[in-house]
Amino acid sequence: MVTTESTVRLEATGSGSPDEAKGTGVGVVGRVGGVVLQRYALLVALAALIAVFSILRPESFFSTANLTSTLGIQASLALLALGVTVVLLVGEFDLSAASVMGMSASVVAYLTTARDFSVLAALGVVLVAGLLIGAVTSFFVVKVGIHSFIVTLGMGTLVTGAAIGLAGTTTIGGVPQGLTDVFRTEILGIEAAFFIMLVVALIGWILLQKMPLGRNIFFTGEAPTAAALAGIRVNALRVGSLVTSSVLASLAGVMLVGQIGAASPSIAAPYLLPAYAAAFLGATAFTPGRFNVWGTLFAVYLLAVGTTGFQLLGLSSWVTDVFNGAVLILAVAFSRIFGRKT
Amino acid sequence: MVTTESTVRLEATGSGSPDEAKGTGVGVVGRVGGVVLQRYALLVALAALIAVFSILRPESFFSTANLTSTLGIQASLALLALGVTVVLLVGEFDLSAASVMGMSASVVAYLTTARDFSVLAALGVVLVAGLLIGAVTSFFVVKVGIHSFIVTLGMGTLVTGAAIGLAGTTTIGGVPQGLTDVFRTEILGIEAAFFIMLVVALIGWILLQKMPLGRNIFFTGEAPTAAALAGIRVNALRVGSLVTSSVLASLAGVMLVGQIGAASPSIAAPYLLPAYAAAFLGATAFTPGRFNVWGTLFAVYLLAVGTTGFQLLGLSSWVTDVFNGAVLILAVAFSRIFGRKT
Amino acid sequence: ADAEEPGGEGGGGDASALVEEMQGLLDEYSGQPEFGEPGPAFDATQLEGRTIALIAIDLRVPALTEVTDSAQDVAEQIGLQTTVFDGQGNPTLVNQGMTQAINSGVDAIISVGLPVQIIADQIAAAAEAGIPVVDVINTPPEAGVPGQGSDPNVYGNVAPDSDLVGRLLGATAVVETDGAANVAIMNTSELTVAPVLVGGMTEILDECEDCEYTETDTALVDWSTELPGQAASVVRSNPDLNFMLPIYDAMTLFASTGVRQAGAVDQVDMASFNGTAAALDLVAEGDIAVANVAQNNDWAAWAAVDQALRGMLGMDPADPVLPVRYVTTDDVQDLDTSSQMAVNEALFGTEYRDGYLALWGLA
Amino acid sequence: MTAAVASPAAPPLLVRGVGKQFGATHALRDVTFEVRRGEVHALLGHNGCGKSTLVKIISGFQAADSGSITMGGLDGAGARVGIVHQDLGLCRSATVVENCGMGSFQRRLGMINWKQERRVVAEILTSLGADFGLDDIVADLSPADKAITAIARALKASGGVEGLDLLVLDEATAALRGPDAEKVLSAARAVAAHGGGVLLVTHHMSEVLADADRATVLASGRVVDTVDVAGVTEDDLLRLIGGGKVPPKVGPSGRQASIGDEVLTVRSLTGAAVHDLDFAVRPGEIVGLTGAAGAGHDEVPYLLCGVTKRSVGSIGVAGEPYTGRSVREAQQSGLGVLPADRLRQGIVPRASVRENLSPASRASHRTGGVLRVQREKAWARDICADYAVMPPDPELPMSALSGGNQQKVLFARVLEHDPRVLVLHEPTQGVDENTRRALLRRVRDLVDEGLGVLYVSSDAEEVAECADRVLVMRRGALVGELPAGLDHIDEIYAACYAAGDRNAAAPTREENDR
Ligand SMILES: Nc1ncnc2c1ncn2[C@@H]1O[C@H](COP(=O)(O)OP(=O)(O)OP(=O)(O)O)[C@@H](O)[C@H]1O
Ligand SMILES: Nc1ncnc2c1ncn2[C@@H]1O[C@H](COP(=O)(O)OP(=O)(O)OP(=O)(O)O)[C@@H](O)[C@H]1O
Ligand SMILES: [Mg+2]
Ligand SMILES: [Mg+2]
Repeated sequence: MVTTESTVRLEATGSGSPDEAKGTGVGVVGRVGGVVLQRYALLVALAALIAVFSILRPESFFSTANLTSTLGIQASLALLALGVTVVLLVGEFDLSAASVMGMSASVVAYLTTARDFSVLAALGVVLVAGLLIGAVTSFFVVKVGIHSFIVTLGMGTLVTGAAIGLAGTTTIGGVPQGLTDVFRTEILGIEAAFFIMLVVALIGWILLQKMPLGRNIFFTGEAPTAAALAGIRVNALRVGSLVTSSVLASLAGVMLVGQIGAASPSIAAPYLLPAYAAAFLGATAFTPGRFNVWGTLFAVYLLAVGTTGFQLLGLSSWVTDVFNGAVLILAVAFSRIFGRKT
Repeated sequence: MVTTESTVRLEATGSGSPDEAKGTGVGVVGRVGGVVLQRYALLVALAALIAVFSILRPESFFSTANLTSTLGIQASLALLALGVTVVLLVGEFDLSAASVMGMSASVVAYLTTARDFSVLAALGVVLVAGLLIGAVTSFFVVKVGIHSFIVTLGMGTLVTGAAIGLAGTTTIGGVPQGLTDVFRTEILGIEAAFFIMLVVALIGWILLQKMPLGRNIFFTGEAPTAAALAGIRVNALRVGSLVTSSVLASLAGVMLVGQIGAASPSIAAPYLLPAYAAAFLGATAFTPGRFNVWGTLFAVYLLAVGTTGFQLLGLSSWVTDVFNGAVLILAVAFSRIFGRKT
Repeated sequence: ADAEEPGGEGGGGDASALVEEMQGLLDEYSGQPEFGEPGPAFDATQLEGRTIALIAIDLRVPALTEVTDSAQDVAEQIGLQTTVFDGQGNPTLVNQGMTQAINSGVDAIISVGLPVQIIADQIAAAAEAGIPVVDVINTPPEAGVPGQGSDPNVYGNVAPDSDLVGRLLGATAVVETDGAANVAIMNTSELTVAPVLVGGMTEILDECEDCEYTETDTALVDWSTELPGQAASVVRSNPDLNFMLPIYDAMTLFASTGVRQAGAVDQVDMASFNGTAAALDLVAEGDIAVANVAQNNDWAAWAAVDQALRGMLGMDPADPVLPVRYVTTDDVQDLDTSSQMAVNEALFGTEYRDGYLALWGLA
Repeated sequence: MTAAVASPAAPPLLVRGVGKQFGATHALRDVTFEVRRGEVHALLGHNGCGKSTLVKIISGFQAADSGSITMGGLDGAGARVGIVHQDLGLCRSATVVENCGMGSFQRRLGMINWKQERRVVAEILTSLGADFGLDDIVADLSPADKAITAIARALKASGGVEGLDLLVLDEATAALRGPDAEKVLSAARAVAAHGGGVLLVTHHMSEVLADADRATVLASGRVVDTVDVAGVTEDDLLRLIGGGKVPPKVGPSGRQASIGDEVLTVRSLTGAAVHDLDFAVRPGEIVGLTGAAGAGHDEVPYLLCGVTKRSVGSIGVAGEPYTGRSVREAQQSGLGVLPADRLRQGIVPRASVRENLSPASRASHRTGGVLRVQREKAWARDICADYAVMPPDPELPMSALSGGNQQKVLFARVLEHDPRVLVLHEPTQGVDENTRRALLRRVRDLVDEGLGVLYVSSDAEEVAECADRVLVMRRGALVGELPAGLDHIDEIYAACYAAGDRNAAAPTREENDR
């Protein structure tokens, strides 16, 4: 059946009473202002956060070193978040992304150290693994017709288990310099990982926002039946998006082990929720209401700057947690309130 | 806008080609058989698993002690999963449930030990806290109109942070016997916690499956616009479901600390995914295609029996992971394939 | 079990002799540890105003919070500044914290529980920048080698002797079962100290002829969900089981729940490591948990600051080994377990603080 | 808005000075009229004139900005009102009986009284002449059965035909014609006969002329006039609706189809509810395809474009063999399809009108694979003006348009991509009569230039009116080819509903499962 509706929607299913949501009082000027504000809210928030922390901690926060290192260090999370953005756009979830990332990182570390694989061979193995995982997932999601939430939940457990079976639970260090150099070499003072991620983002931007493909994926996510009847190959796009997410997660794992120089299968678990947070937060900017590449990217750095800033202020970590949670909700809320259209 | 469609759907958005989903070859008998098989697949699977492990480990697995202790041990997870079932039914997600559970467990431990609160007073505090958290979440979801996925993601971080701020990170033990007795006292050899959970499940079953309320929640999740047009108070139901989930999570936390006798704010984090796994797996049984109380409950125990069985076989934990992941996917897949209608 | 290379004496084979020997080992660590100077004295006043960066893998881990908080207090007390960075369990954040500390030119870094593999490069960079890095309660200590058992570029290490802890726990099982221990070791192999700790246990249990042991492995994140069921299963699949050794206290809390639910309170005892208040409560009850090897995270903090001070002064690192104390139900009967600090002070006294201050020329 | 309980003598519905604004759009302005007891009152107007908005205000789903709505109960108690909303408002994944209970479950000890529910629903369904089961999933029902389910729900919620004060039908017959529509309309007449009032929103003037007593016409949110139906003709009504201008009817071309190669050749097409279908469409002709509910004609478009897999048969487009595996392939070979179910198969609600006009699979505004958005915007503005889409802003989300305007956008989408042969499936449902004529005019012009059209509809009259020849299907097979024209409508109906065959042609459950 191509009958059921999309699963991932940005808006809640019915926001307030129908009347309230209309913002009847806002004139055209106010609305245009609101839309612009919404569109670039993330940029403004990022600038504001940087300014605030720079004033509060001029010596440590606003150092070039700090900024450039942040750019590099968040690159693998950004890569994961980009993959997540693609599946969200097509109306699915991928909860196995972080497991795939951890699998990939630890298997690369294991193969290059304990098994004398060349860096390239190890890379090939994990990217193919990522591809296969994505393919199996999409078989169950697209062919069998199970909700992606549950398939990827199971797949995540399975993949982590398999990675532990192969590479063990311990953190494996000492990966070859050939691998680390790729990601750590500095260009203009910024780690190469950042530029690699940027290239992926650029390709993603062109494919998703400049080419018809992106609109097809969006239509598939929003109204699969209508999309299918408009001649869009919805199933191919759903498979493609799930596989892309998996491969990007795998690449993110390679980047992580390249940057950190060590990995264990569970190393990437803490990245899952931030990646989703970034994708959802990013959907409030640039093309509000839709998951988009630049939005995700800026959101990754916005959240990173927030976290680092709070750390540098020396606040207890629980305060940071409370702030991070509140900021996430409020950022999305403001963007939504400002951007409300008829 | 009350216009957008539901967010949580059991089926993937378009499963295979329309023809394949029709099973034109299957006669009426075959179909009825399939439906019955699907309806009770979970029970059959549970019986099969118990049989297999009983044969493999007759002395240890099929002991009354094993069965009764499993019933008690899983009670708090079951409670959490019941709350999750309610939000899924109304078409939302609650990712903060495990955080609320951990908050509740640790705050009860903290208040009854460090602050000399009576058990009842502490219980009151955390249940009210659960209620408030649910209320704030639903404000952002229902009033402001943000996707519940992102609101509860932020809320989870916030709640854990706040719990750490109050109770600290340390595992607090030595909770009053008055508390532990409530849940640990054995009735017919089974811990009271199980029966408390069972009472909640029964109430849930009556409300959700016997009373109009449950249908209304289901309609709200499946077709919010239609439901609203039919005069169902969709927003009230969405608020109610989100609050219920939060309060049940809080209750699950109380049960957890009562059973274990100690708690820390992060104690419940690992329960989140199993709770969702159970709800989705449970939706394949009894009233296939709909999240339902008994399905969730049986799924909790099915997954537990699997894990216990593997532990008794002495397999490495990664093998258990791989099996659990695969079983989850395959169980849902089989149920879907058998249950295919029209 | 093969008693190929027994601990000290020739190793008779008589169970009671072994029990006695083990009791001796336990007795040796039963008293309140005395402060022994870990290295030569020096004048810390010259370091006033310097900055120590404390970077923790995850401040949601209580032990790590305790170390961090205490180290902050100690540093403040002697006129040093501190910055704290919480990695929140996220390797990227940890890297960022290290990099930031190095970039902002702190004078020393105390790494609280960071897996050294994932910060190997930052440790090297710090060493290059002349910033001493101290590793605390993460890696089994080894005196006299670069890095003292931790990463070679680490300046100094501070941790309990994990092998000793393992042997003490193994000895507990032997003694409590009169030399006929049937033990389930509950491991979490991903933790850095786990192999050494478990190695210590098995070393002792291998010595004991009538002893047997099996091992389970549970991931850190699964402790709360899996350990109760795991413990219940282990008890049930082995009716002869009479002892359990979860490697950390936090595991004991969950495992004991499982034992209780399996109705094996009278059958199985357990002992573990850390000396946390919640676990000592269980030991005081005595029906399941019967003994504990306690460590003092406040002491660890003092020792870590001591290492950092030495590092800043360009001295040799001090002795990396932290003392532990063996306690049983009798020892903790009247213990005030309302706070971890109260437990620490009751078991370890406060003399070590004066000792360090004296060592630093401040008292 | 105030809702008051009126005295027994009060009319079932009194609308006084109701106004409603959405942003800059005035959906309703000072609307005043009443529905009397015992009358069927038609509410007419062009697409987007505010009919559904008024219905939503009557139902309490939306609040009016100004004015009042009063509903009078017969016995002085609250009025008993049944409402069928446009697009029916059903929960597709639930069963018929569940849907009928939505909002009005009978309880026993607080629990749903299923026995009672089933009895009441079964009774109502029987009285409506329904022949489907209580436990059928709504998604599996035919459009007609869905509409009947929606009406059954409205009747059930208000306690059945007797004692109903007001029944509101918002285009409940949009997807129905002939006997199917008749079932709905007879239910409406029954309500009026029992002393209730009926507010009938429809674009089908024949229904108004046959069944309504009075009609209120809206234009751009204002009441133009309320007239007695007895004294007016179809053209009078259309003039009121269209503000004076009434496009002429579009009939058969009357001339022989141009001699040319067939643009669509179908041989022994078999699959789903269809078997062994042979026919051809030549350039310059509109071929009508009709049948009763469940006759299989409405499965044909899906078989042609590859959404439903065929088991046997061949399709040729413009002489080229075409495998019929995907909609995309259909498009590439020049076969355009306008799907029937606008809401689920047509529009993408949250995407803009421009994006809906130009699903990327056919986006023509690109250079080297990259979309040229500025060009696309200008193009979309032109189209909106050309097709009189209201409001004419292509950047609005599709969901902000009224149903009829959404249909115009879909129409534009399929026509503007230069098909060689066009399959129109219920193409004008929900479109107002004047716009319908304009759209059909456009189709006819394209046909005159050489386009071939297959016009599939359950509405035999519509097919008879505008096609050049009519194919009739019954029980999955072609039963005849008839000349077009309303003069032949009786023959066409006879072919559709062969004597004694009405029940044999029971709808198959499969047919709408997509
Ligand atoms: N109860 C405890 N007492 C002391 N230290 C602990 C305790 N629990 C965890 N730790 C330490 O806290 C750190 C947190 O564990 P985590 O899983 O986050 O890191 P890891 O990647 O497992 O570390 P490693 O690679 O050293 O095993 C570990 O380094 C561990 O040594
Ligand atoms: N929620 C909304 N937001 C913005 N505009 C709306 C909304 N609902 C309706 N409108 C606008 O109000 C006007 C009236 O719409 P309505 O649906 O009442 O028309 P209608 O008469 O029912 O048309 P149709 O015959 O096509 O069904 C239209 O211009 C429509 O675009
Ligand atoms: Mg680890
Ligand atoms: Mg309408």
